[in-house]
Amino acid sequence: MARVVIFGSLRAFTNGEGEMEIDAQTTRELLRKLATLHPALAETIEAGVSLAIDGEVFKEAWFTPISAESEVVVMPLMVGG
Amino acid sequence: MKQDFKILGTRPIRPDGLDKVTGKAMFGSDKSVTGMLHARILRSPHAHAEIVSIDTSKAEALAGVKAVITGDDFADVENRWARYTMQNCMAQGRALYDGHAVAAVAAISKTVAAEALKLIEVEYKILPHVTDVDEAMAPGAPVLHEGVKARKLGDDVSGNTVGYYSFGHGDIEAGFANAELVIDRTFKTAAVHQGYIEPHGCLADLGGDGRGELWCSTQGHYMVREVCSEILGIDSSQLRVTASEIGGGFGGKTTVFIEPVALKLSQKAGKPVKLVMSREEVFRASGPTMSASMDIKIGMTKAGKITGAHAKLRYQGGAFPYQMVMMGAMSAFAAYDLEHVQAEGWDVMTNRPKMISYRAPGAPMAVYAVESVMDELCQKLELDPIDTRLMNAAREGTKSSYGPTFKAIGLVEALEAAKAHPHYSAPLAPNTGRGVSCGFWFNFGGQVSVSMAINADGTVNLIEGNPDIGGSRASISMMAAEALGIEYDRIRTIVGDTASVGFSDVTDGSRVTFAVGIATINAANAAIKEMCKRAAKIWEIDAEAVEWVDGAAQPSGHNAGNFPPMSLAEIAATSGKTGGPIAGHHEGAPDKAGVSFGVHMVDVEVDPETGFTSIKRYTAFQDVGKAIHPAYVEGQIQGGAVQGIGWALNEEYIYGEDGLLQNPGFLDYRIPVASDLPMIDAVIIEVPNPGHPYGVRGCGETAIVPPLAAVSNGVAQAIGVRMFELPMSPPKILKAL
Amino acid sequence: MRYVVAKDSREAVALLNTGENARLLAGGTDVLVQMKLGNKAPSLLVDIKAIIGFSDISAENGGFRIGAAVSGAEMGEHAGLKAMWPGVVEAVELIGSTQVQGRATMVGNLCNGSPAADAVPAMLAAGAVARIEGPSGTRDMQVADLLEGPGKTKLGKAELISSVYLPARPERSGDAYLRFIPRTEMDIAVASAGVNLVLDENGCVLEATVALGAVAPTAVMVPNAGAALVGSPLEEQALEACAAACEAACNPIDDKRGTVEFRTKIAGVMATRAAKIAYTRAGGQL
Amino acid sequence: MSKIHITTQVNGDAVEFLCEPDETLLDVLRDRLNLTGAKEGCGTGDCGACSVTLNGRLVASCLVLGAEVAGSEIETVEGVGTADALHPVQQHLLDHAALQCGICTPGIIVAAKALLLQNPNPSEEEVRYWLAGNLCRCTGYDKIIRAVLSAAAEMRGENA
Repeated sequence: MARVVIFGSLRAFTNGEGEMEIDAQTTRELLRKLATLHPALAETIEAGVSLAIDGEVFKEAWFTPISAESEVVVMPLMVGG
Repeated sequence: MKQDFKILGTRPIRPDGLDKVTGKAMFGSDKSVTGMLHARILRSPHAHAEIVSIDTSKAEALAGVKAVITGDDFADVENRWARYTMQNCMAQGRALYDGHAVAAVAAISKTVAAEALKLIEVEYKILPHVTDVDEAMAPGAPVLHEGVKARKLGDDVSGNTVGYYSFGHGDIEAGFANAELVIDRTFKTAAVHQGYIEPHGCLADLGGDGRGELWCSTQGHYMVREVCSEILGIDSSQLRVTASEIGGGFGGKTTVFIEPVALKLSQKAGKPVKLVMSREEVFRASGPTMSASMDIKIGMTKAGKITGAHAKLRYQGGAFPYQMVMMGAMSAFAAYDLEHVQAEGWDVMTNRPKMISYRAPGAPMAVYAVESVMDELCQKLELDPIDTRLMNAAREGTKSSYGPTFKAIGLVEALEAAKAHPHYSAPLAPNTGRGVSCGFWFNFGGQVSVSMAINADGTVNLIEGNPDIGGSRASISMMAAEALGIEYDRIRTIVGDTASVGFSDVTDGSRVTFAVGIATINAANAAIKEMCKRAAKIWEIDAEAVEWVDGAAQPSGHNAGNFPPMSLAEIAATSGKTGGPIAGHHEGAPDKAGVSFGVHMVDVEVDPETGFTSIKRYTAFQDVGKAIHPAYVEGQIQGGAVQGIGWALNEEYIYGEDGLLQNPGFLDYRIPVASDLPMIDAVIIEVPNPGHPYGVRGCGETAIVPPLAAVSNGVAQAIGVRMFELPMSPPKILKAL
Repeated sequence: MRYVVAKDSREAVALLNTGENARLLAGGTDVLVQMKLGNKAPSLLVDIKAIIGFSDISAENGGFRIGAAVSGAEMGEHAGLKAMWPGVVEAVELIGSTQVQGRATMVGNLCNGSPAADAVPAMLAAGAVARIEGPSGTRDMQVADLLEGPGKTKLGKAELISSVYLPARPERSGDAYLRFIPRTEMDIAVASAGVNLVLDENGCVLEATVALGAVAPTAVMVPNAGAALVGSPLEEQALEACAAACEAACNPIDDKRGTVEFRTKIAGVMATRAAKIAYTRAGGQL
Repeated sequence: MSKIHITTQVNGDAVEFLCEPDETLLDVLRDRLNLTGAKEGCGTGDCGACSVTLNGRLVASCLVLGAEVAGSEIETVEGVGTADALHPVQQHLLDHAALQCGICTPGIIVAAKALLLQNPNPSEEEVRYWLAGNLCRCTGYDKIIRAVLSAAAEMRGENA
């Protein structure tokens, strides 16, 4: 089970829950399960999010493998200049 | 990770250099075709007004006018972000800021087009406007767009508040309770423009058959294609976009301002249309970045340990919804290893041009505020600013304030280099102060495509899809040469148009050398694999028994066979007989871009009688992972530092009570000139990024983050008074004295 | 719009007198900018650069006459002029970039009527005299008497300035011009001062003229500031009195380039600093 | 509006063109003579990207009318050097990596060449003030100043 961390303001859509465990092999599976678990988050996920998996930031990648020991931080989609 | 490089770290001449020093290079406004028309845009003279009616009949009747368009010529777009982009290019119903486009003309000459603009009659009904972030966020402010307020926000903020973000961990109140000194300050920074010297320019040709050609100055021609085809309702395959040479972008060319207008005019007139912004239009209707109002509270022990940190960032981003304050909230405390931290941010709309990214968008202002408070804490507690930052510095394993746990990073190395540098111990003259600041940027990977062809004469053509904004064709050629094991000048790298190579994201996030580099290395490896196969065929041995060493195929060991190495040129020469052309390509979306930290140090002198600040000495330290072409890496660091100096001292969007921009030109929008500056000493630190085969991190953006606070901290020491507002223009400093 | 090259000043005056919206073109560094920005749309541009004498710097009665089409760069390259009126030359050389210097003229700077024009306070301090050609002939007028208000001079209908005369000067004299700008170059003066001094044999100020720019509707002479310096070897007290007189003479506006408070304070600072330079140039020892 | 016929010399070649009375030299060079090396960054003389020399004098071509240049000698970046015979300023800008986007480069080259003709041994400060009207947003000027100083040294026969 990967440890999923929801960043501050997104917790408004998870009833204040900041951390949870989700069983997923890939980022896509994790995001699907997250959206099912917390339907209020679905809109944000649909609009695009970035994920930090064990410290590395992944932008819009569905099939990045996630291990049971992984820490996944869900963040808004990042942009640059 | 590869360590022994032959080409990386050298300083060859860039492939496009000759064209750029002889005037041959073609930029956005340099292309012309026979029969083309010239276009001009009519812009709102009001900060906020309902467009009651537009009468274009007199303009259309003028001899030489071939097409006139208004917002009515654009059909609705389903995707709301594309719709905002379209409405920013051409107002529909309401003009939302001074300079907002309301109509456009294509005519046989620039003179006729300018004449036609004067004949367009627009009836405006002036509406209340707001340009200040705190006023726009307050309940009761004129609201730019209804129904876009960020979810879950209460009535204490207005409908202009389109985003709310919060990052952090721990319990900040507990953190502050443990502090021996808590400082809580409010800061303001002005909106600043990217200030590229090349105004936006394009040449559009959209035929009646729905096929189009577009030449334009952009940071991403695939982005232009996607956005324009969506706005114009055509298939993206039918619109071929070619990126011209780009005369600076810094984030400001990661969207479109004029391209849909030129395409629509071309479609209506049935002729190619050239559209180039004037400098005044660039200032009034492109860019800028956000202005900010920020509260920063940091608690510290007497020994210098940060016990708690809290940031509240309110960013003003202009006339349409946007999402950028989160980058500020994520960056604010990224340099520190904190147990109790929270950074919150609000995105706010106003009657100003819609913001677009500017180099490390959102980070410089937040870090300015945080690093100012850090400096004040050090000053009050009589602590060394570098030692204190070292004590709190983020390092490998630190759980960052924005969530992820850092891998290998180079902040400690940069701080140690700064501390050991002779600049830090040099004596200071009277009226002079020395400021230090950290800075940070994430860096991105993103989508990328590279196609490489091995020619029969042993040379290599490489096509990539990212506009070369500051020498990337050189660094990409170098990585290709390194990977293939051949000389740099045997490779020609070009930026392909949207029909010649696969999709690539915009040139942003300091991603090009990183992402295109990975794709280039992978493309080279694919070509190498094929070349090994050809050698194996020629030698009649197993392909697995061939390896690639120093630019040549060779048997992997004595058992594999006894053949002399066969060079790339030799394999290429016979490729027609061994199975046809040899190529390699790679398409992907690499991540693991590797964050980058920098530390800047500046000596400033303030004239106590005039408040004039001059930069006397500047040294910038930055972890870049691996510098492919060190001269261009230094150039990125130097350029970023100077943009930050401009932000700190003189650059600002000045609005009057009437909501009109007062300084839309380089005369009164004051970017630094050569005589304002000393040499900028760039010190490259190399802590390899584990996410790249050569250790590369992006380097372009971090450099603009530290200078704001470094300069401000220097001024604080020079005059004994701390400034809480940027720019620190002479009238403000003199008033504070 | 028509473009006409005038052969002589009589033709130029006649063209100005046609009733068209005519503007003169010498260096063009202001009128072409105004046209580009849409602030001015003349129907006739009269180029005066080909008129004989208009491009000359000539010695006259111990002073120098500077033609209306002489560029800043040409003034800066004229050793005799620079030696005699260094303050005026440096004021002209501060207008714009090197590129602008190649074209911009001192007379054009005067005719624009900008309160912030760099050349004007230096010309006022120098006692410069403008030669005016018009429908009723030629006349001379003190530059100080020409100033009217922002964008305005007292030139009559169809009149033009053909040259400016900088008079001969006595021994032990020196002038200087300083301006404050937010950067080191490329800005419009926020406040400026021209100072012209004549010293006696003991190094005391015999005559002093102080003029300020960008702090009133026109550049202004400040007789009290000059008087404060007379009789002094430029000691601190005299300089403070000079600065105070300058501040008292200020009537600036608040705008994007500076506040009333800032411009007022800086005017005094610029005047005292310029006075010190002028004093040294006149042979005084600070 | 009737056009004006002008005969003049650009980069050593005799040229003639027709222009509108209000057309700038920059527009003429770019639109009528297809010399797009000079760039329009501002159109108001503030950025220096359009620098050319007019009878040997450095000017902003956006602040000169096409109609004014009859019988003149104009030099643009296209006339400064050729691919096989670059001017030292061009070569040193390349060697020092003193350009990033390259839009200001033509103006810098024309301006720096003009400086070195009249002052073969400028100080760093003199180079900085001479080039103050040539805005560069990419480089922070450091490498440009170094390149001009080392081009000057080479032209004086030092460090050749």
